[in-house]
Amino acid sequence: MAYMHIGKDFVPPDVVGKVTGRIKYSEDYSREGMVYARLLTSPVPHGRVVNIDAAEALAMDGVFGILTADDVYPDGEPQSPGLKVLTNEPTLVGEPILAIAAIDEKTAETAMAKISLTIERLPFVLDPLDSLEAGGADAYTGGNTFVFREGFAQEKWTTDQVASFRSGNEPTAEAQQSWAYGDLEAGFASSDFIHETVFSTAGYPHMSMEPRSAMAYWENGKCYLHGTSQSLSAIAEEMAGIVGVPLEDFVFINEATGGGFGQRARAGSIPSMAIPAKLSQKINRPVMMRVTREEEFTIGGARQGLQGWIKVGFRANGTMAAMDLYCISDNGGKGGGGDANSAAAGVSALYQTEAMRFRNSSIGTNTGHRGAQRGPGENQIMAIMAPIMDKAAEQLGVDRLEIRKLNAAQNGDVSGQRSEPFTSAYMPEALELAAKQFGWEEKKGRARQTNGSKVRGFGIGQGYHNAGRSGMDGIIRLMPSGRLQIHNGVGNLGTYSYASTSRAAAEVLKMPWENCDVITGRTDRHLPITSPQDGSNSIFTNTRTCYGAAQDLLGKMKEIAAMDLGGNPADYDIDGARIHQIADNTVGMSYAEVAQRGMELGGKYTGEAELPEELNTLTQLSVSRLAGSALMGIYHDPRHNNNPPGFAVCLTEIELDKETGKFQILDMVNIAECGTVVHPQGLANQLRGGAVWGIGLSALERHLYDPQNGLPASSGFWQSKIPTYLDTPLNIGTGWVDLPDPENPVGARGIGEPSMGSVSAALNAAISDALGGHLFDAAPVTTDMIINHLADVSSKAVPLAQNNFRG
Amino acid sequence: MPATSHDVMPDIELYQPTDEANALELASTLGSDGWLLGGGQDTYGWLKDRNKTPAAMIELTQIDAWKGVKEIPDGVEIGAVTTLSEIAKHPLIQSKFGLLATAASRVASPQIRNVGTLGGNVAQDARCWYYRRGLDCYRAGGNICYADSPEGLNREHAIFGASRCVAVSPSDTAPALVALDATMVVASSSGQRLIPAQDFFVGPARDIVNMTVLNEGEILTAVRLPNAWANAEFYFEKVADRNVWDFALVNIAAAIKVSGGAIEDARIVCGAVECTPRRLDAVENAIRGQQRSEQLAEQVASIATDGARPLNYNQFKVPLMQNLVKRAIRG
Amino acid sequence: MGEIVRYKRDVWGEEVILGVSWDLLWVIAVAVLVLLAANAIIMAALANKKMDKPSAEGRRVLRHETIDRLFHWVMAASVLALIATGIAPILGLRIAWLNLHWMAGLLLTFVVVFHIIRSFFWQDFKSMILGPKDFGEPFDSAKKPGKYSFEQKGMHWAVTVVVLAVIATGVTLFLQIDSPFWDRTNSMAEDTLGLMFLLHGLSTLALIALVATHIYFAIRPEKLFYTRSMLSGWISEDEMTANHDTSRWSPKEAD
Amino acid sequence: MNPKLTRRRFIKGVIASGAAVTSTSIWYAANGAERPAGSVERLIRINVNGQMRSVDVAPQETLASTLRYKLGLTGTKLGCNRGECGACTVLVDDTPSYACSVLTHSVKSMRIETVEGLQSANGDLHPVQQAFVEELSPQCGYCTPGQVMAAVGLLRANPNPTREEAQQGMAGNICRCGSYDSYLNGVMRAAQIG
Repeated sequence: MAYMHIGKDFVPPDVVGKVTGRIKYSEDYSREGMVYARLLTSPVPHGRVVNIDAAEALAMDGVFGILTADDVYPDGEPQSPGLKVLTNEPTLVGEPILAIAAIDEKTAETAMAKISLTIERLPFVLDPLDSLEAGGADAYTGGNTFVFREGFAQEKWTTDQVASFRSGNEPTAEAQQSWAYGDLEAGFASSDFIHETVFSTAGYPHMSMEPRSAMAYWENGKCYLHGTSQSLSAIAEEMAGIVGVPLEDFVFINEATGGGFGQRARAGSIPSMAIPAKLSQKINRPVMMRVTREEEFTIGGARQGLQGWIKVGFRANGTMAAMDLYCISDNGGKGGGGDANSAAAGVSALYQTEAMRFRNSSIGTNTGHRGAQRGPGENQIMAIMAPIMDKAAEQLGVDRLEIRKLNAAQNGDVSGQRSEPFTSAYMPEALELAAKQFGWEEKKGRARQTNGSKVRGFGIGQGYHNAGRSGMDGIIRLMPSGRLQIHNGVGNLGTYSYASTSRAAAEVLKMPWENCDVITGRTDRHLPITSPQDGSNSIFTNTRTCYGAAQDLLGKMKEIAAMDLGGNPADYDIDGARIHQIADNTVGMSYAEVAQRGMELGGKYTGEAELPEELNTLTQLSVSRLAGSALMGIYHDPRHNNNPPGFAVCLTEIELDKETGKFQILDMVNIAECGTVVHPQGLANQLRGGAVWGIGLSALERHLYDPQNGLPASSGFWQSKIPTYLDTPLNIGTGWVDLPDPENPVGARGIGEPSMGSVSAALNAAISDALGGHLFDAAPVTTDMIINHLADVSSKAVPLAQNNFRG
Repeated sequence: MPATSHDVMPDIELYQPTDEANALELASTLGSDGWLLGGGQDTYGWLKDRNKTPAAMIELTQIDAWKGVKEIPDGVEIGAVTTLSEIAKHPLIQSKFGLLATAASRVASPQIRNVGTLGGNVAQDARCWYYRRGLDCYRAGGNICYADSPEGLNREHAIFGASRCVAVSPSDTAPALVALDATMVVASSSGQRLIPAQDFFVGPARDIVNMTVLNEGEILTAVRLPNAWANAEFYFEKVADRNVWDFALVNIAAAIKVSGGAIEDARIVCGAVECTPRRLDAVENAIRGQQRSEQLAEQVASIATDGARPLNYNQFKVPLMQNLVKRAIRG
Repeated sequence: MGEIVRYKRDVWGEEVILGVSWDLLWVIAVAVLVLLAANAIIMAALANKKMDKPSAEGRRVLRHETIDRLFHWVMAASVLALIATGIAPILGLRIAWLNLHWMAGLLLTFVVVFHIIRSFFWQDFKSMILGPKDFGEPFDSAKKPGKYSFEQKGMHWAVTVVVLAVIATGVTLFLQIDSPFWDRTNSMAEDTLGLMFLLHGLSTLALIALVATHIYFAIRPEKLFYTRSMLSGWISEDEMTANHDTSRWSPKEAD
Repeated sequence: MNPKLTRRRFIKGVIASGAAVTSTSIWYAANGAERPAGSVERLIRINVNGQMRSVDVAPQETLASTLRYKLGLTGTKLGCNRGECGACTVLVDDTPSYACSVLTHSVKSMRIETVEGLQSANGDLHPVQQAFVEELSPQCGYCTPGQVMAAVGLLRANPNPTREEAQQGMAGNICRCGSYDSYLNGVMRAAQIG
């Protein structure tokens, strides 16, 4: 299909601001009389604040006030998991206890030292298995796990059960969560190769480049909050609730977000933004709270670590007959995270196993709070699975690419707990494209070839994420000037999907892009509700809303044209910013004229009547404030059917030096299967960025918590090991299958998360290949692990420990 | 119980002497209240965290006499506040002492090398994260080591020469200087002393608080590289987790003189395995007079780690160090 | 600065004891010097009134057996080594002191254990018992002691208490560092560890004071024969009768 | 007596008693020491983006702090404030440096360039900026000013780098979005635009 905008590159409106430094992140704002807040955070991994004596600090010159949990929660803190704004019951080191406002940061820090904090220390735990053990400490007051609708509870195994799992056996304790399909026993019985192992993957922090700083002030009863988010409109209502202000009196300003990766999607994952708002209200001055890197580490979220047991059976021809997965998920200090379930759904989707059982127990630890991080679950498990696939291929004598094609998801396939069909799926095509672009057939013979101390390794990886939602709203306006204003609440965090999804509206109206304005950046520009820009959903979800709103507008335009120029609306079409009769295109109106006419007519044309039912509260508010201002397209998106998958395939070649344990990535291609391509440059960026993240997961990144005292070691970039320019390939090849999905009006599905899983999988497989098929059953595989393996050194480290990941 | 996330520079005086005498006098007057400031890349973190609280900084980089590379009768003298970038790119260093040029080019990141100085790189403090977090460990004047214990995170720590503290020498240039048999020129208001690079560093057994033998009031002003090791066969390698920023898991600097096909003399030094750069005398002795070959490399590598005492999580440093020795000898 | 205890922050930022304030070293040094100087002045003043020194000639009686003399000097050497190695880093001397320190400490522990066992079974334990009536001794010049004078018993028991304290705390601290016999653990709570350091430091300070006093008296002219006896084993009969009550101490003749 | 121990204990004592060291004058008063003369003057003039700017700079102030909070040049970002990310990269006499880890006083006699100073007077983007737009190099954009300045510094020193040289030259800048490849494309394109 020939599109005007879809599949074409464009210059997103914010990119010039990014290269000139003019675009503003929350910390770049200032306000007359603004003061600075700093956080006093918990020194202990688990404790209870008994007393706060701030008298001396408050008596200092230049100190304006403090905010404590008692101010935020006058009726007591809610007994629920998740980060609090401030807390008196810290369950991890670094959790904010109070904020202090002063004339500058230095004074605030000095004042902080004068606050006397009395904390009762409580037992803490860093490894879920330690907590599961009878007599092990519980991370939370009231237990080590949270049961939905019931509250905190205690989950314990017998000492033997823990020891047995630790020594590599299938866990025997009953899991908190489980689902299954197919006949597992028959599957294994019919298998010719069965692989069974325990595995562990490390948790690690998001570490977005922009710390989650926020600035707030109050004016005429309204709270203005400059913050950071993955979606302005999805976060607004809940954030207003946390601040304690009616939605109509809350303005959230967020022109640009310095990275989200899952932990700025919902207000609940970033409640710290309420601190400057509350403090500003209390001391009646604008308050800037700059968040430091260490604080960003602590409250910025982290991927869940998984410890688990997996058993996979393959038939002689290479088809996966059965898969049994049991996970212990590290829920960290504040609960939260559903990585294990996504991991299971992911392997089910990618490998189309005939029978599957999934079991999981989620256990808290006094470590960084966990929540969704780019491909939560899927991207860890793919790094474990890919080398197992290669092992099966080797044992069964099947080509490594073929075994993946054999088990690949195709149109008509189903996956997951509910055996839900895909909206469309072209994994074999993606594998083929990747193999072709990479030159798999020509190169694969080089696998395990040595050159001095160096050895080649190849890896094939696949990534998956459920990548599309629906049920959101769209607002667009045709201005009397003839310009199209597309209101979009998707956050601006670097995917450019706030702009690329808006182009679906321009596409419908055949509107030149230079005549379009994307209205975003602050909620008082009146935005419709969007899904949080997480779960790789934006491109699917918000092209639907923008497309729908444009269709609504188009319908109204046709009605107006028919009204004024005669005939039926169906007799009209659009072209060149004009609406005209199909029969005689000289009879028509310019977009400006139709907009002006719409405004004269008012009512439903200007958003003053006949609004779609089920509009979200925020959308209703926005529409009510825009009503009468232009000819409006307003749309509520109905639910879509089936599961829109995002798929990616990566092929890579590495050269691993067996003497240093280091490897270089010689070649890498990362291919997307995400429906119709909407924005090629943006998609390429997702594929490249996902690759860098995949390298981090597979080789570098992990939480480090000192088991002795619960202190985080990886609180800065020094120990967090974000991949650098020199840890990543000189070129990352990209490509896409580009076949439309039927559930999206422009055929698009999401890609952000799968683009990482494909690489974490491929890289782990390549390392394993270079080492002659050795399976680490872990991620990351770090330099020291490779050296230890090659030198036959058995580390004393507990193999399943993920937080203190091999020291 | 104040536990705050400090992040901004607290009030500290700054002195910017432009002549040597003034700097030495300030260093002597201020004593331990004065913090010697080179490029500052190992300074501001300490100060922002308020984990070190000197009253004043004495900036040494405004003193031209302590900057630059110049030829001296017996070799080359490098001013202590010459930046690492300049050293890495300097034609004289590249042509005669390529070992140091390579080592300097592997430090941290380009921007840090642009500002960081040679003096700062060799005099930088331990990188044990417990210590950097500001914990009152032995090195900070306390009575405990958090890293050397069954559960301590000690993957990056020492396999040799530990004495209560198990921190390692973090420098990339220090092993190169020891391998090149450099002389450290140390000045104070009472005069100058010359210290062989090998003796410039001190381990925890002798001094658990400092990493060099510099006394209060003393300033490292220059490093002299003797011609004796100019244009030897050099080998430098750094193995770190990430190829930018990260400190070495193990690094190696070797200078080998070959004449008539046989190794006439050699100096081989490893960093990040001990609190000081570790000179591998036994290996040097074993290879003197031998042909440089794969066979020789294989034979002697294990000598390098005789007496190693790995901790729980750093056993990998033993084979890694052996492998690096092999590579250095193999050439 | 007048503090006795140094504090630090534990791993979670709570204040705990770090150890003794080494400023007390100077306090002890000054106090001991003043005391000993005062004693020296008094002794000098009294010297004129004193009788002639008993003769070292003539029959010799055995005061210390070889093994006990050996014990004494080994102990003395190890204590001096411990003090020297312990103080060196405090004075800022860069020497590798710790291994020497614990080796000397082990030696001290070993000989002290040996001495304790020997004193119970093979030595005249009673001769060292400090009874209530001994306290009259310094005030009654007619009263003479048995084998050991009041001062000697006092010094012995003071040293006993202090050395046992130093050893007990020292061994505890020894367990906190790596040694050829074990790898260290962080098993002791930081506040307990600090308390151990404090007690070790305090007992060290006391020991330094005692050692200084002991050495001072050992080299006092009127007591020098005791020092000689610790070297050679014997004192003369003259010296014995002048200073001891032979009904309470009847040593055998020296070889 | 080891003076280090004394001083340390003093600090601990001060903090423990709740009177943190807030200014050096208090420090010196407590220590009974005379403050040597010759500490830096606060009022200085610095050359930022070709303009001489008068500014009151505390002795310990970092360049990033002066730029952002005194001169309002918020294009220079603080990603870590520890020299571990590169978001604050500026040019000091053409040399890329971390503004968070350089004292303003240390560079007061040098030319300081920030991302705000690159556009020409007529509003044209600098070739690096133009190339970054064309290649859509930035993602979230937070590291972009640092990447731009590192690239400008790199190209001034080496106007026609190989891709490997560009990668080495840019290595001191982290991009959490992982846009390295796109930035390198931008650098190579900028070298062509010249």
